[in-house]
Amino acid sequence: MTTRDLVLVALFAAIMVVLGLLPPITLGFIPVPITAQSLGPMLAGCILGARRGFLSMLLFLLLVAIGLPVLSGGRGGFAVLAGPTGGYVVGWAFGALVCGLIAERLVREGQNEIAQIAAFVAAAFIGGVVTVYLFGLVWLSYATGNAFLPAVAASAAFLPGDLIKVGIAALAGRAVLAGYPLLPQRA
Amino acid sequence: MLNGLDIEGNSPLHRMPVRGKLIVLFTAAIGLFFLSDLRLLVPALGLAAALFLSTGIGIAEAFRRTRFVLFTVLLVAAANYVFVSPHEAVVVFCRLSILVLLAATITAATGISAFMDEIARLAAPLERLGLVRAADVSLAVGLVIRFVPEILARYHDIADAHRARGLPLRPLTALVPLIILTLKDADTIAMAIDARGFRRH
Amino acid sequence: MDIVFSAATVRYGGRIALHPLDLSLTERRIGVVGLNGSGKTTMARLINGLVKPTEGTVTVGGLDTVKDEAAARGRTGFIFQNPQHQMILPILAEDIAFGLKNRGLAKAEIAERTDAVLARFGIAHLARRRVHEFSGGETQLGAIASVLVTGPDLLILDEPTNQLDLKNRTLIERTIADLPEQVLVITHDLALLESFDRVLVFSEGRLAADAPPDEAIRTYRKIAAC
Amino acid sequence: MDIVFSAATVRYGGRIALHPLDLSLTERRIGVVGLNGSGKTTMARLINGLVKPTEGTVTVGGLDTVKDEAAARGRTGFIFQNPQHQMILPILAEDIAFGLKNRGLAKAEIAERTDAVLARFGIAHLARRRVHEFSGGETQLGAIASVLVTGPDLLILDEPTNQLDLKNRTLIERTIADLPEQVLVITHDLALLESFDRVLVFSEGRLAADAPPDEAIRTYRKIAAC
Ligand SMILES: Nc1ncnc2c1ncn2[C@@H]1O[C@H](COP(=O)(O)OP(=O)(O)OP(=O)(O)O)[C@@H](O)[C@H]1O
Ligand SMILES: Nc1ncnc2c1ncn2[C@@H]1O[C@H](COP(=O)(O)OP(=O)(O)OP(=O)(O)O)[C@@H](O)[C@H]1O
Ligand SMILES: O=C(O)CCCC[C@@H]1SC[C@@H]2NC(=O)N[C@@H]21
Ligand SMILES: [Mg+2]
Ligand SMILES: [Mg+2]
Repeated sequence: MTTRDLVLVALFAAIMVVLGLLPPITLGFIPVPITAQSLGPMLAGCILGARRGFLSMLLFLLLVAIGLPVLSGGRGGFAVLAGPTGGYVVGWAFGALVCGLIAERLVREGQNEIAQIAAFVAAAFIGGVVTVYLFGLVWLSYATGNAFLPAVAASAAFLPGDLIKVGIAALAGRAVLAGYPLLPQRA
Repeated sequence: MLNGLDIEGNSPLHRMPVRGKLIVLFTAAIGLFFLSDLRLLVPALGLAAALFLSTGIGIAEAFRRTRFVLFTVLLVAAANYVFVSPHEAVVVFCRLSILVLLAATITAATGISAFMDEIARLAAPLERLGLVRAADVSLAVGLVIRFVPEILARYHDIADAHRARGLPLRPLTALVPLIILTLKDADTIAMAIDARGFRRH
Repeated sequence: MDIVFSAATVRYGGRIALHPLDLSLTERRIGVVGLNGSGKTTMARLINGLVKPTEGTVTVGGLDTVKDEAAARGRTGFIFQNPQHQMILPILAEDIAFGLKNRGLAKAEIAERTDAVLARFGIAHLARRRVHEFSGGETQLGAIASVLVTGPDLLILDEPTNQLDLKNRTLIERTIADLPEQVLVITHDLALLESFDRVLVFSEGRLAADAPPDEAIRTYRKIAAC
Repeated sequence: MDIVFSAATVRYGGRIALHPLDLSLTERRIGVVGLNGSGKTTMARLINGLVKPTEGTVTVGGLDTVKDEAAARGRTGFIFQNPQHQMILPILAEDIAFGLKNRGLAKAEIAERTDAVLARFGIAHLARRRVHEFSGGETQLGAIASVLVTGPDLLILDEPTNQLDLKNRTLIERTIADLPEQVLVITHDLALLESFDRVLVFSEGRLAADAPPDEAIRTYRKIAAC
């Protein structure tokens, strides 16, 4: 890993910390808040690509684990990872990985703007939403002893917000690609 | 919160080894999870506040550092008040506030380099397995702590740039320049790390 | 345009950065010098309302920078000490157009004005380039273009020749000399001020001198020698 | 220490930033001037291996900056064009100590050396302060301390007086004059070079002059006037 990679990984972990300064919105019917932080893995995947994006979220997980209050609402520590939302937090790392893998394969620097944005939307949705929900819901149903289905239905409440985040990540991904390209590209 | 800024001092908390402090925090985090008796939680909250102040931080600075998080804790408590019960609201408030105060206490009583040494020690077994370089992990953690205020400072620069040109500040039009400016800073910092030989190759 | 400070004071936290300042500026070419941290940037930011006076008032062309904030700001353009931080969009032409788009201009007019300002500063070839790859001189010119395109009456430049070589420095010097707009320049580059109408010297948050260039620069040298 | 360039060439992407350079530097005080983008920073970065020659070689005290990268880098210290970004940790004393820790020194020795370097530059009072709150002059001094503490034989300064007032500029000038180490300074501040042993002038990626200060500055002025 080059020093530049190391620094970029740290930067996106720091971006997660900053996103965590925005207060979460708690919902009554599911013990999982709406949080700006789920934008982080999408940004990391779209801008840094799979490897560095994944590592940046792992680094963030480490910060959570050593008890720094870096999750929204000033939470942190192993208790959160073991709690009902732990699956989502771990899912962020794999979400960034999947998002990056897709973006690296679909996005080309020479493409027109619309095609780039569409590719980033696909990457951010499959990585940042589908993958994250998968990890999150499996752990949530296990941890809370709920049946799987009600949790799936309840998580529809996150969709509007997360779709907006997909849009933001895609626009940011394409703007950074134009202004300061970093995304590795694979055939 | 994560200014990474310890308060200079020599209180018992400052002298306590980092590992000990982290163990206390983990234990508290797990223990509080099972605790919902207000006769214990309320005094514990008082104790946490006292510990925080014992770092010599001063009331004003203590409030400045925690007010934002405490506000969100209040929001979480309010939601519990509405959706669950007043009792649960107070419990949640105490539980989260204690954790916030303990975490803030550790931040205030522990220098970044002490943190990084400890992380390097924790990562050493992984290094022996060839998975990561321990020194890189601790450097990365130090960098995160360095970047948070840097990102906030860049955000202020961008907000100023918008205002100076009479443009409305929209989250998206702020986000992109924010990322690009911090990426540029990151590149310079990467070069500085190499120039100063911070990583052994 | 009249810039009037009436007992304008600035505190950051508790510390005072600018002691009560009374001043009326009408000249076309105004210079500001002083040691690092003496309050120059703070004073300039008061003029376009980026900093609000803790006490007192500042008016620009009769408009109060607090009460008529938006209108007052529309009349001043500001080039930051580090202009890289003031480019908002990554491509120069997009950045220039962005300022106009928000004023509700039609597409055709935006394009026309963007082209005109790029031509005016001889940087049409930079239009589609990434601003973060620009050299120091290119960044300065790009920032000036992106600010002047919106038609302010007063331009404030905070240390515009900092990282520039002799050639780009001369270019900026000439550009400033040729601007029809009123200009206020903060600088450590004393030669830049020689042809100015009026030079203010700041020291520890106070106005230490207010005179023609020669005399002001003499005072500044004395302060710096302590 | 001998710095030797042998047909060293640098390309970024396809564009050439430094044409094949042959040069041997042994003087104690070396200056570098040239227009923006003429390759000064690139040339300096070759010396401590931050930039690798696309063709040719660079050696420092006999060590190749590519093959013996770490060893060669250990002998040169570099102060960036914007030193604020080279402070890696937020507290000055921690930043200085961190550079030593990675060299595997014992705790007591780290503390001792940190204190000594802070005292050497008269900035012991800044030890526990946050580096991003430093003024321009303080940042420069802090950066110099954090680099010299590791004991390099050669110090490279990239435009060290950029944002400084007359007073801080003089302070840095004196600090440089008093350093026992070999020094290479890139600058647009021509007065800084007057007492130097040798001055290199770059133009469009080539060495345009290599002479004592007076003559070099004359050449530079001619290039800048075109
Ligand atoms: N946002 C801020 N918060 C706190 N203090 C500030 C802030 N901005 C400036 N200061 C302080 O106010 C004083 C004046 O700062 P200012 O930037 O106006 O100085 P300046 O004359 O422009 O200096 P320089 O030549 O270094 O640019 C300094 O002591 C500075 O540290
Ligand atoms: N990382 C890079 N990628 C691409 N081009 C670069 C890079 N770094 C420098 N360049 C280009 O190489 C040329 C030489 O740059 P360099 O930074 O060496 O100039 P300089 O003489 O230090 O200029 P200044 O006085 O503005 O600091 C310039 O045209 C610059 O745009
Ligand atoms: O802070 C935590 O404890 C983790 C919260 C996880 C929230 C999940 S992430 C995907 C989905 N989108 C949201 O806005 N919230 C949930
Ligand atoms: Mg200033
Ligand atoms: Mg340079």
